[in-house]
Amino acid sequence: MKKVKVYITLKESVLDPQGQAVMQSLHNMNYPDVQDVRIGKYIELQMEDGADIAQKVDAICDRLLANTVIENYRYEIEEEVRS
Amino acid sequence: MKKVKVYITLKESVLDPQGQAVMQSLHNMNYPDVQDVRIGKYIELQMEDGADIAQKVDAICDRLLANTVIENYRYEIEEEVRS
Amino acid sequence: MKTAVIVFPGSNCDQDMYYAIKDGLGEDVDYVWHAETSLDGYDAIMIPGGFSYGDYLRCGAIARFAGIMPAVIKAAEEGKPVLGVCNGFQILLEAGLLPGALLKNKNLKFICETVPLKTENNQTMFTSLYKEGEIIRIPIAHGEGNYYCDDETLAELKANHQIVFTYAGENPNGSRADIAGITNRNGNVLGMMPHPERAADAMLGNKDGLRLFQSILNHWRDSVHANCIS
Amino acid sequence: MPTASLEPSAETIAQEKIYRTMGLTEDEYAKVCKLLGRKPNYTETGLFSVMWSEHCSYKTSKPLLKKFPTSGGRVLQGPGEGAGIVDIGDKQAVVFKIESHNHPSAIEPYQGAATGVGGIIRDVFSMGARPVAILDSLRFGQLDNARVRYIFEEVVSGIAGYGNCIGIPTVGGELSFDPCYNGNPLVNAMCVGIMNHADIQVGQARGIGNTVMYVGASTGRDGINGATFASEEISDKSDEKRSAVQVGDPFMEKLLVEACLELTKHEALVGIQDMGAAGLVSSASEMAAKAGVGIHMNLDLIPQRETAMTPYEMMLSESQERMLIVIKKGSEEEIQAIFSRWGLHAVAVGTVIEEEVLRLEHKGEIVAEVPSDALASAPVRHMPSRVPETYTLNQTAPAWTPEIKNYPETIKRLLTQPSLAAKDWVTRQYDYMVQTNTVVAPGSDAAVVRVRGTNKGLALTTDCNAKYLALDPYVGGKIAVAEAARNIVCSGGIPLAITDCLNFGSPEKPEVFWEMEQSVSGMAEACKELETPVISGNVSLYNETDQEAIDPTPVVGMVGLVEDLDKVCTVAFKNAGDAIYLIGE
Ligand SMILES: Nc1ncnc2c1ncn2[C@@H]1O[C@H](COP(=O)(O)OP(=O)(O)O)[C@@H](O)[C@H]1O
Repeated sequence: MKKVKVYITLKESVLDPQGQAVMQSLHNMNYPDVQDVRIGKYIELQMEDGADIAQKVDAICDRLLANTVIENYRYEIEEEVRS
Repeated sequence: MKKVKVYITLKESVLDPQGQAVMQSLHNMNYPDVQDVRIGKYIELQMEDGADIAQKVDAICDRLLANTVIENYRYEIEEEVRS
Repeated sequence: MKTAVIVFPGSNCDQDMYYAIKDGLGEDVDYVWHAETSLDGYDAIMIPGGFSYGDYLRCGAIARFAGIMPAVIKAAEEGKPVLGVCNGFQILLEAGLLPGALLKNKNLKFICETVPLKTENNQTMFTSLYKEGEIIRIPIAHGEGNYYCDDETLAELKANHQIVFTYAGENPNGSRADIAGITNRNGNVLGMMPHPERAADAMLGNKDGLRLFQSILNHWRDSVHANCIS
Repeated sequence: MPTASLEPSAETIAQEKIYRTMGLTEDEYAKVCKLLGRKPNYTETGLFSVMWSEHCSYKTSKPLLKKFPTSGGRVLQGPGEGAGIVDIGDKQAVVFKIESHNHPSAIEPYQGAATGVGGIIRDVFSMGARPVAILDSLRFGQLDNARVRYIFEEVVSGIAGYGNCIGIPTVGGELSFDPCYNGNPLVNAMCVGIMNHADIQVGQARGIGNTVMYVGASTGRDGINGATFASEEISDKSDEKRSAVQVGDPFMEKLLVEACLELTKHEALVGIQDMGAAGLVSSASEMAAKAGVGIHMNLDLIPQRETAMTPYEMMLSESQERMLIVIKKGSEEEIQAIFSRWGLHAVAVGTVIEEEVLRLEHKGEIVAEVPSDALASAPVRHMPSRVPETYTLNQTAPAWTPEIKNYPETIKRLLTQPSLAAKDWVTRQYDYMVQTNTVVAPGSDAAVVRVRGTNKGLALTTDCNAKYLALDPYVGGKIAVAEAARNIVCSGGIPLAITDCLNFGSPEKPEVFWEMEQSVSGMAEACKELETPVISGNVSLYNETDQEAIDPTPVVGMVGLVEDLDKVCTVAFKNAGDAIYLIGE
């Protein structure tokens, strides 16, 4: 079993209204040192292992998890540690 | 300048309807090897450096970024590489 | 004219669309379940609003993989009118039938209100009964209606007159170039955030949206007529 | 027995008085022992403690609720089922109920409010009705407090998030602000549905041998707080990593609505009930008790979201979007087919039995067995009441007339009060138009929704001015009902009936209990006078911050019938030159 960590971020050219709102709140809360905020998604998948896992994850991200018109993704595949 | 990467995840045992819907859809799309999906947030902050930066990030996460009633967070502070 | 209203799990404006066509327009209409695979026999395809699959992950992202979608794409390629409203617009974008994407409203809140729209292009099968530049009032109800596309796409949309409706008052959601609705290049696929089906009944005090459906009907009648003659 | 062994034995529960930490008093525990003829084990103690809680049993408010008129010419179903039902002619009926989610909203405002909406919707469609409208009644503290602002914003988003997604218009409600709600917001939600008389369902488990099925979301440890003596797997993890907050899934509920409405047309359906506050215990025991039968349930078959759940946890879980149904034996596959079309599972988990007991089986053993009606017969508590000093003082205080020097200035100042100001900031977030039946949108006296296919409509309102009740709960109670009736009448409707949500402080305080008595008496009198019986309702007690009770806030939800939609009225002045009349005193 593998744990796949997928990070989805908005492309740089795309405005991030949520990030802007968070930054504004942080300034109001007296954290002027925060100069930029970008909000994305963090998705964890538990997947059965296999030779073609990376290929599968790529396809899953391209087809479903990210909208590549506005988003980029990257991922890490880790050995699952059962707790 | 530092880049702070914040990962926000739902606490264990909190229902994740989004993750469930995505998993169902991956099964329908013929990815039966995906056994669990949990959806969280990934937030990038650009912050001015300072001695107390970790403390500030903790406070920002606790007060604004995470809803600690149902979410956990962790973060990494990295040197910002200007591109 | 026979119309299909596609029903996805989580669609919730499917009935509104159905009644706008059945009662407002007085035409034949069926609900078509997302798992069906054919739309043969239908003259117009409606993808209604709502929260398909809860709008989880991204609006419209999961619906795009439904069994019916290849048939929707086929209908679009055949030149049949395909209308996506609100969530339906989001699905058409995710499916690649229309360019661009929708982001969260700039105020990050859901907005439900009736807004003025400007008819930018009345030379389409959806808008022929509106006047060029006419201001109509149509309800919006969405949390992610902030239309985004890159500069190149915007230039193309403009050059091809694909921008059909724009917000005429204050831009409610931050959409690029005040865009409220666009068509594909061929002009037979329209995606729009505002809900014309909510403005098609005198009892509710607004019939501005009905002419959109009437335009589709007129277009269909003309094309049937043309086919008969040829 | 890896899990159950960690639970205290029946003997230990008795000796160490563990039942007290679980919420049973000495008297109540003694009564449980008497009903069972033995000491209850851990699971059984849990079943009683939750079913005999104020929330499920109304043990302190029951004597008061008897004062309400509950029947009348048009009432088809009074209090007691998921929601009340009133005839609206043409073999159709309106179904409605209001419910509070105050305490969950104080802890996690978005999910608390969202799951409150989800719960009240289930109460309505479990009767066989299609939900057509949601209303809310909201009270918050002062907006200059950051926590209050956060709670306010999140509660509104939570209601919007759930109602908009499921596609039921939120057409009205009320909103006010007062320091007495600073630590204890009130979040009441009302749902209204329309149905045909022929489709009326009841939550009963009739027919020995019939099958009990579980439908909807799987069961997690939602709402199970504190030590549950669960398996070690859980106990060795720090609390910080876990949360028992219930999260709503409006998408799941949308599917449930559609599937259950299809089900209510099926002749194999015997009974249906939502798994409300006490989840499986309350639905199973109530369905059995009402039909005078028993239920044997195999807990191994309950769909579970988490591993190693104990019987106690499964029975008490507050996971959302679940229903329990009873169907004719042999029709399981047909029923499963209805649900699977909507992507849902229907799982046979038990059988209706003759013996009047709720019998729970887990891993081959009977882990609990209690008489079906025992859980529903909490001992009634008669609380002492005392007239508050402030009331007596108020009664003798000289009448006071405000002196206004500058009218425009005073009006402007009044209009900037959040409680009086326009509520668009809130209503704009609610989809009040979906279903395209909203004839009168938020912003008028009552909302009006059309009954599709007729020229009739329903006028809907929620009202309560707690300030009047704080001064005189009896008169204030009458005013709340009368205000609702005026809102209905001004919109063109005939008042039909009400639902009520009694929000009060701790009934253990004699002064608070007195307020409850007085309010209910006043409301009951107004209901009799206006011929608007009470057909459903909800009680929320212990609404306090730092021991300080909220103002008495018994919210009235009223439904009226508009017989001719062409005669609907709205508040706005229509034409210049029209005459203005003042009617009444
Ligand atoms: N929390 C709310 N949710 C939905 N509608 C609301 C809410 N609060 C107020 N409204 C709507 O706003 C309108 C005015 O409300 P309010 O100022 O309380 O007037 P009223 O004195 O008639 O109760 C009503 O139509 C009401 O339905």
